[in-house]
Amino acid sequence: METGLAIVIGLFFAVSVYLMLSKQLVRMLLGIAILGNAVNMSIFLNGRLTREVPPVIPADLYVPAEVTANPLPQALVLTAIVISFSFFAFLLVLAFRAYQEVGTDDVNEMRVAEPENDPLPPQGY
Amino acid sequence: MAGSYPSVDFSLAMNMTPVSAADWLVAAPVAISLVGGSFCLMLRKNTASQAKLGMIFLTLLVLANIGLLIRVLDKGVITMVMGGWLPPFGIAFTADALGATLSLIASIVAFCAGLYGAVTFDSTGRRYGFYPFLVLLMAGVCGAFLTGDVFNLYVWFEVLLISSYGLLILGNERPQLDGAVKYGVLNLVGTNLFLIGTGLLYGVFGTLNMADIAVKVAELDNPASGTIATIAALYFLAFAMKAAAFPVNFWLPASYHTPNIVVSAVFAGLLTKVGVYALIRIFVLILPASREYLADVIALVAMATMITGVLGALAQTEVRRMLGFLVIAGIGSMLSGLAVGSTLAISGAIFYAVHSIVVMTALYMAAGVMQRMGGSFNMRELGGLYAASPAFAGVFLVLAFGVSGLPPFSGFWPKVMLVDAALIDGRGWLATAILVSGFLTTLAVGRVWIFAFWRGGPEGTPDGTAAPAVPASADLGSSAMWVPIGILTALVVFFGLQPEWMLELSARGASGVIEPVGYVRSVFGVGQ
Amino acid sequence: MRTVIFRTIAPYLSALMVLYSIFVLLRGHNEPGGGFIGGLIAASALAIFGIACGVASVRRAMKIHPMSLAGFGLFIGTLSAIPALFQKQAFMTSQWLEFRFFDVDVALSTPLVFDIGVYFVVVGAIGSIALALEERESD
Amino acid sequence: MTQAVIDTTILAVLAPFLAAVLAPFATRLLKHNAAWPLALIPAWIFLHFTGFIGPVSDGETFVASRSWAPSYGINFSFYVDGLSMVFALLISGIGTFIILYAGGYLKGHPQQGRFFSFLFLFMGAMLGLVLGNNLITLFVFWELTSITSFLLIGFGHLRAASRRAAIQALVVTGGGGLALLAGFILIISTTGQIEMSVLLQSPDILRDNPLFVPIFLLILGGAFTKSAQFPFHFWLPNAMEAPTPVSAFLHSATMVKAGVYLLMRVHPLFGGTELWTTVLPIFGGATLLVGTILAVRQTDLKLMLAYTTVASLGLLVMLIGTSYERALEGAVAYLIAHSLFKGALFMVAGTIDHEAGTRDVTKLGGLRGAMPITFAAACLAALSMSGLPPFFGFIAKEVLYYGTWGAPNAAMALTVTAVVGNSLMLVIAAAVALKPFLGPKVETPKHAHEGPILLYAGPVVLSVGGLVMALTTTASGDLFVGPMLSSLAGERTTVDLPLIPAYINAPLILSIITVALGIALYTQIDRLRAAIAGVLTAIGWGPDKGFDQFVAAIVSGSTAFTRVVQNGKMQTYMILTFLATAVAVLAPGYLADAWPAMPRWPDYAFYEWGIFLIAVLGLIAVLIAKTRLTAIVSLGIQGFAVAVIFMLFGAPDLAFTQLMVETLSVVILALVMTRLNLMPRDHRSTGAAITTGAISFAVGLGLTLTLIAITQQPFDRTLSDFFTEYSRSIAHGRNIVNVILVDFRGIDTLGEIAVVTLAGLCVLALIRVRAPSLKRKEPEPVSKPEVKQMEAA
Amino acid sequence: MTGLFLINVLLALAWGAVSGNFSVVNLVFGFLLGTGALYLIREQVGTASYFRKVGKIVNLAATFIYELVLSAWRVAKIVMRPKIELEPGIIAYPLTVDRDFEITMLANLITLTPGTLSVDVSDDRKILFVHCIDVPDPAATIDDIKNGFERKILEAFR
Amino acid sequence: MTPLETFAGDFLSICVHIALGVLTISFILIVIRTVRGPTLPDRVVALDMLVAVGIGFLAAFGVLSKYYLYIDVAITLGLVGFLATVAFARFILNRGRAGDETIISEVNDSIARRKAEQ
Amino acid sequence: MIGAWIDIIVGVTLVVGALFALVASIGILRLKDVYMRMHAGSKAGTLGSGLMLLGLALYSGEPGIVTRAVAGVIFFLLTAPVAAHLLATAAYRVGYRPCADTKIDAFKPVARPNDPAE
Ligand code: NA
Ligand code: NA
Repeated sequence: METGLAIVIGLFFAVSVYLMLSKQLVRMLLGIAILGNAVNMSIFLNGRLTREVPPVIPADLYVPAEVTANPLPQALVLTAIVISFSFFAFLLVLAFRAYQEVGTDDVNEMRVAEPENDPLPPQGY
Repeated sequence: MAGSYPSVDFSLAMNMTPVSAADWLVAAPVAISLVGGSFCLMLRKNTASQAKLGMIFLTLLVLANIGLLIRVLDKGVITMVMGGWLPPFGIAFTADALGATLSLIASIVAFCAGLYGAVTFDSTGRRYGFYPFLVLLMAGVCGAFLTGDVFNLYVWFEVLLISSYGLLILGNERPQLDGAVKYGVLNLVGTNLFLIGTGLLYGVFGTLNMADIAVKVAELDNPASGTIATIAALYFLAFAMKAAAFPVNFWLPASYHTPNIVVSAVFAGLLTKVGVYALIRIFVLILPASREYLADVIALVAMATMITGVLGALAQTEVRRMLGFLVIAGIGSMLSGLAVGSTLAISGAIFYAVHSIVVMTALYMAAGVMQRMGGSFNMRELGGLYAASPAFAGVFLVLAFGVSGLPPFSGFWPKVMLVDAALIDGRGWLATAILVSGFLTTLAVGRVWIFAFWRGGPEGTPDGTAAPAVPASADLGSSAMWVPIGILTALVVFFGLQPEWMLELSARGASGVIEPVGYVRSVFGVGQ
Repeated sequence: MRTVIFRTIAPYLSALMVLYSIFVLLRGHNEPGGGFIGGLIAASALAIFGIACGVASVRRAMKIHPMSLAGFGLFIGTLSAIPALFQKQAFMTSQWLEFRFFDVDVALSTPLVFDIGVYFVVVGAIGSIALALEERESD
Repeated sequence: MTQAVIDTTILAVLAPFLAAVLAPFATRLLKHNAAWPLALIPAWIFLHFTGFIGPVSDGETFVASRSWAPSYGINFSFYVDGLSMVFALLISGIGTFIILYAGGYLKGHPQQGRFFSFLFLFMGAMLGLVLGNNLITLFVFWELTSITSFLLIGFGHLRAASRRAAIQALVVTGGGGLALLAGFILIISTTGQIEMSVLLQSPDILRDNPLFVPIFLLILGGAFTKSAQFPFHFWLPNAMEAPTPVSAFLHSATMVKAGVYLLMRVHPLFGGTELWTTVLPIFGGATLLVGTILAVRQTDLKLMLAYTTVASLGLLVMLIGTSYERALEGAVAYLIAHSLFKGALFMVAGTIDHEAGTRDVTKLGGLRGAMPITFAAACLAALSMSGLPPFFGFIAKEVLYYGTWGAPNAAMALTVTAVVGNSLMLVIAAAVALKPFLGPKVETPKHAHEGPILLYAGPVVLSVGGLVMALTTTASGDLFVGPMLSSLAGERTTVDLPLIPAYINAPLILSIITVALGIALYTQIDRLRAAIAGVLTAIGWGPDKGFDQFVAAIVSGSTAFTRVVQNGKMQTYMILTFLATAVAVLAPGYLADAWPAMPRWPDYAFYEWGIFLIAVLGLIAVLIAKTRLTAIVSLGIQGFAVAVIFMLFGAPDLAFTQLMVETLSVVILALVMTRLNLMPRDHRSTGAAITTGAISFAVGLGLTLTLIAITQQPFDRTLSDFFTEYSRSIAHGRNIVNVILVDFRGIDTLGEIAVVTLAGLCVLALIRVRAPSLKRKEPEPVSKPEVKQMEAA
Repeated sequence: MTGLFLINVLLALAWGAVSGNFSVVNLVFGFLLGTGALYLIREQVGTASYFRKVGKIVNLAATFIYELVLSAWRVAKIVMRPKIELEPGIIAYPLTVDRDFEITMLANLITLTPGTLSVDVSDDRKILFVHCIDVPDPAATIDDIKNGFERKILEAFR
Repeated sequence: MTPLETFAGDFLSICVHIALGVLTISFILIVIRTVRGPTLPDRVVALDMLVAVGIGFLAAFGVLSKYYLYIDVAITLGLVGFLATVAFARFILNRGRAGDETIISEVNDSIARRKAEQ
Repeated sequence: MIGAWIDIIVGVTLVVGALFALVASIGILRLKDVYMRMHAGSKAGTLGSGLMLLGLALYSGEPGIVTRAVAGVIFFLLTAPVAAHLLATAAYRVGYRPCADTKIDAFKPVARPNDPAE
């Protein structure tokens, strides 16, 4: 059962990497968003798949009557989702501010911190 | 529903032995940082008391870390499983000599940065978070050093990372934003690789506790087989990115010179070293077979990192950018210890990490003073600093020799240990690279010295004369700037003259990860 | 975006969403939900309110700055881990206070406090982001 | 050795460091007269070491040791034998007068206190070096001499030449030091011994070592650079940028002899091997000739002396390289003699410079009347240097000729080299010591007269010392040369140094030839100088120039290299990063041939396939989106599909959160994008698309294969079973995921909310703070009237 | 009216809080209890009309649900036609209601019902612009709304 | 188990599957519209619709799995779908007024289409 | 007995709801301009998903689920028209033209008074 999702996840990874290899910052950000999903799904998949049964104990029981979906990866993914969302929000605003101040969203042309025509270091003594 | 629960044997799930308040020292660094950070946040409008409060919590943090280290040295590895659950179910915080030492040094650096930042950050910088970022950064750093759970390690890495983002962009100058884009994206990719690896590790072993994984890996027939090796490779890549090892070091030179100088100082001291720490923790404690499997790759990376670092440093005109490359060179040295993997090598790497934390932070802070004195970070525009302040020149010189690994300063001992370990391991090239990178480092910092300090003034000053003194910045007299530099420089000298403490600590740290019996026993109790 | 229709209905929707978010928060321990999702819903409510009625009115309504709220959330989240110290238990060991109140079982616990902390953090931080962006939009 | 002596010896080594701290205060208090009390410290050290003379000459050796870094086997350990004792005496003895001299020479200099400090630091380092027993301790002091020398050479730092000389010395000697360190570490790691005294007890310990050659070469690297052997000699003359006391102390009498000291020290371990007797004489001889020839060319007094120092060092190395006992004896004697006369001559040169205002020998003359004491001292020292009786230099030369003449290999070559070198040294001695004083008085920049006692005490005492040692030749032999030679030989050896040769032998004849040749050459000195200058101009290159080229090449090479690897282009960084990722996920599996088994066709329900399809369609939509706006909307689709996938596999909380987060992401994207004016297309050339596509595919493939391989294995659900078991019964929660989040793994969540909080603060800091430098600019792409208009909407 | 409703909701929440149970059932129960409480104090706070209007509101709701189903069905029929031939248009609907709350409600109800979609309200709040998917006779459409939702809203809320 | 109950059970099962199938087809149609556009508002409408269909899918899935707690997810979905649409509407308005190239060119295309059809 | 009938009703509800959703999707695909597509989305879509949600509530038989489902449906009914309105007005004001079949346009003089007549 896991194989199919593994392939889908692989596609997610591939697409996210392809987008992150773009020159345009916004496309890179889209890639990062997809990367987050890919990573989250891969953690989820690593805990193996169980159909439908949520890891919630029915109100009248103390332990679930049947095998539930693996709760631990879900908790991990929840944490990871939140974190990657926070990062995404930050990077997005950062991209926007960088675009505003640097004037481009082509990452190869963002050369303020590492200017292109940097003078040679001083020679002599 | 209360009272109607079936009787449960709590002892099957929870640790029933009382936990002493002293054991809470394991959690204290993180707790103090979080409480401190949140306090600062709640006071965001009141920037003056924010600084005071931040310093109070940073002081507490240092004290807690001192207490923790003393206790670790006294009792050996100590573990507390959060929430009182039995390991490996709850998240274990395990303090061993390695973690406690690094945690202490890091907190000292943060304390120094807090003091220094009081001068370099105006009230806007404080309102928009210098102290919360710094204090919460320490939650991430200390958490990473102390946690015994791989996923939790990821979480602290992220805390650290997002704090660093905040620190990096404080001020919003154009180079900062540009640098932050590169720093941000590349580091995020790094943490994601780490997370992928962690997920895969969980998929293989069904557990996240480091000690538990270490035991399970050791039980495998082929502990560096296909999937494990893939995980190891991913981890290596991820932490190599964090540590800024070649060829994934780009983010560091692209960003470290852009923020407020105290931020650069904190970054140079702490960020990459957490990556190195993680490499040691993961590859020596958990996946030793994979470390051996990757040893040649690591050695190659180490060499390339050292050389890239020093060559990069030599290619710079700007002091901060040069220092960034020196950080990278230092990482290469630490990686060489990992490549060798013997007790000596790992303790060398640990010692080097401590040295590098102290000396790089101090150097960036010194660069800040240079800028205030000479009006620039650019070697061409600097000059006459020796005459301006001989005391400061002396401090810089100590740091410069320290970073070059010259005796009798802190960098010397780990270099000797690493060279020794590499030679014993038959890796002459690695030893050569360590020595050559030290040599070229001397040249690089020596150039700064001769241009900025010895030369009479900026480029173009006639030979043999001193340029008119640059009007000193008003803040130069502030002890808040001198005290931190003084503390760190004193450490550089102290570790150089009296290396025994650090030698012993790093040896204990190294043997603690190489022979993880004590670690595992501490996590699972003596019974297992 | 401040059309009559939207402006009229947005406060109700926001109130409803906040209500729903609290509901989601409080039931999280037993059903899907919890502080994080609750917080996101509440933050969405702030965003809607802000888009429809302007950020200034949200800020007036909230009284305290969302970032301080987030700080408070983090604070009580951390604080909830401390009581265990006095019970000689490990950091974050949950403490339960259960009692019957007018024939209803009430369970106050540190995990609940913690989850509320999470809620505040998310409302504060995400709300702060949304409002800040919205504010820039209309400055 | 009693505890008190041990303690005092260690104190003696550390005393100069203490003095270095005191010196600035003393100088502030007493001005230049601080030299007097300060000189008491080296004098006391000298006295302390004289206490060893007796026992050492009786063949005793001493080890004083204090634990330093015991966990690494490093002790603060000192070894006193003939070799180190003589060096310690030279350092402290000459040092005493150097301090006095410095008091006079730098009188009134604002940084005189600092200068004293540096000198004392150096003195301590040098003492530690020669006495150091523990290899690491020895190395520490070795490097300290380089560092202090750097500071002293750069004392006149406002001059570029001074800075250049300082960094040059640091680079050359520091670089050599690294080789030495490597050599030492190899010794430690292969023999397990770290104390020199222990190593010396088993002299064959290294000869049988498989790493003998590298160890030897590395140690040679250290010694040759420090002792300015050709082709590393160039830094030493440049070091004459330092004030004269420094030249006298470091660059003639002591530091430059450190390399020679080291060779002498390790002679019992390496000496006599083929490598040793081949390499050392060649380099030593070459250095001797190069040094003397270049010395003749100079007109600056200090430079002339500096080149002869190079030559002398070459001579010493050559002699040591023979491993022939008489040659070693000659080396020892010459070393002592050289320290005395060269120290004196440097001080004389300094005094002349100080008083007359120039050091150019062609512009000096007739000073004898104005500076009689200095002239006398100069004469004595020059005679010793010339190898004329009755000076110790003569004795030394006799013995060394004896050594070369009788050397087992290449005796003729050695002898000829020595004769030529010595005769040229005579020329220089005459030029330095006689030329400025004799002849008609020449007008000098300053009106010359005798300096204060501080200036002439040193030259007088040292030059007289050369005479006294010769006159008390038996005692000199028994107390100094003999013990020192014993150290070299590795066994107790006595010497017999004749002041007057008993009969006419080869050395005497060689001496006569030397003197004759020297006088002949001196008469032709101007022509000689011109000839050498002509040759050198014709060659046009030397290692000194090479150094500049080396530094320039390193800097520009580094720049070129760095511009390639750190090219400032984010895309390059990303490509390399993901290339590394692709390797990381594919290579281990490929190497281990550990691909997963062929999976079965997965048994999904049609709606599950449908959701997968939507996810993939969403991805493709993002990918092919022509505009970023379309891409954002499409992003919503894949996010939505991911949420549904979570739901299908029993994760309502995840689906819940994913939906919220995905929507808020889109909302924030939309909020942010309102302000962005973007290029609508993804510019990627076909080639770039193929490359980046291949990398992406490789990453995806590798991770898919890994995931399949892992999920094909059985899974250990212990952790989740535990959580399921106790979620309700102990943790009072039915939603296991939530209980994990707030209780079982609550600390993860604690970190997570810290991240969220910080992200909020980060965004605030990004949006609210405007950089001071950017405040004036109006960068908004949206023009103001339009904003107003949409407010009205 | 609105204030009362909010008070009622607050009462419901208060109930939920004291009962320690925030299940929907409990809140609804709390809401009902709150309504009862308000009823008891109707003379003091003037809630009498509140209960009179409930009937009208129920009437409105019923109309709405009917219209909604009808609307969905019509749209279904339209889109399933082999060839879609429609005469869409945006008409200006002159509003009778003038309170924001009523305008909003009317506009939303119009959107949810067949073939009409409120695009916007004019700045003077006199005209509602309605997009109709098929409007051969604008006047008839306007009449439908006038006599349908708008009248019922006036009845329910005035 | 009465025959009616048996039938009802089977009927429900079939209906659930039919519903899921129909919804899956709807999803795909909506995705097609999203990809095809041609304008940004078209895509937003499609996304909004996707959310609506998603709610139905959740309901059907709840019946299929008998886990009713998915209903909360559905409610939330309704909530956030609205949010996204509002954000996009706002985006379109502000960007369009600011003269965003993409939107202007889409508008021009819509004018061209209108002209072409007349 | 009751259960069986409930099953059947639920089944029918689900299928009908799904069909409405499908119809809406087809509408989104087939209708000519964005304004007409909005009709499909905000009516058929809402009705379809609402219906299915009520089906789930009915099926569960738990009062808590029913109230939540009803609350959810009310929520959609409150939000869907607002979203449609915002999107429509934004699209129109920015200048997205309705299709050529749109003969009557009373909004244009108000929303885009400066546009030339077409
Ligand atoms: Na609990
Ligand atoms: Na909707």
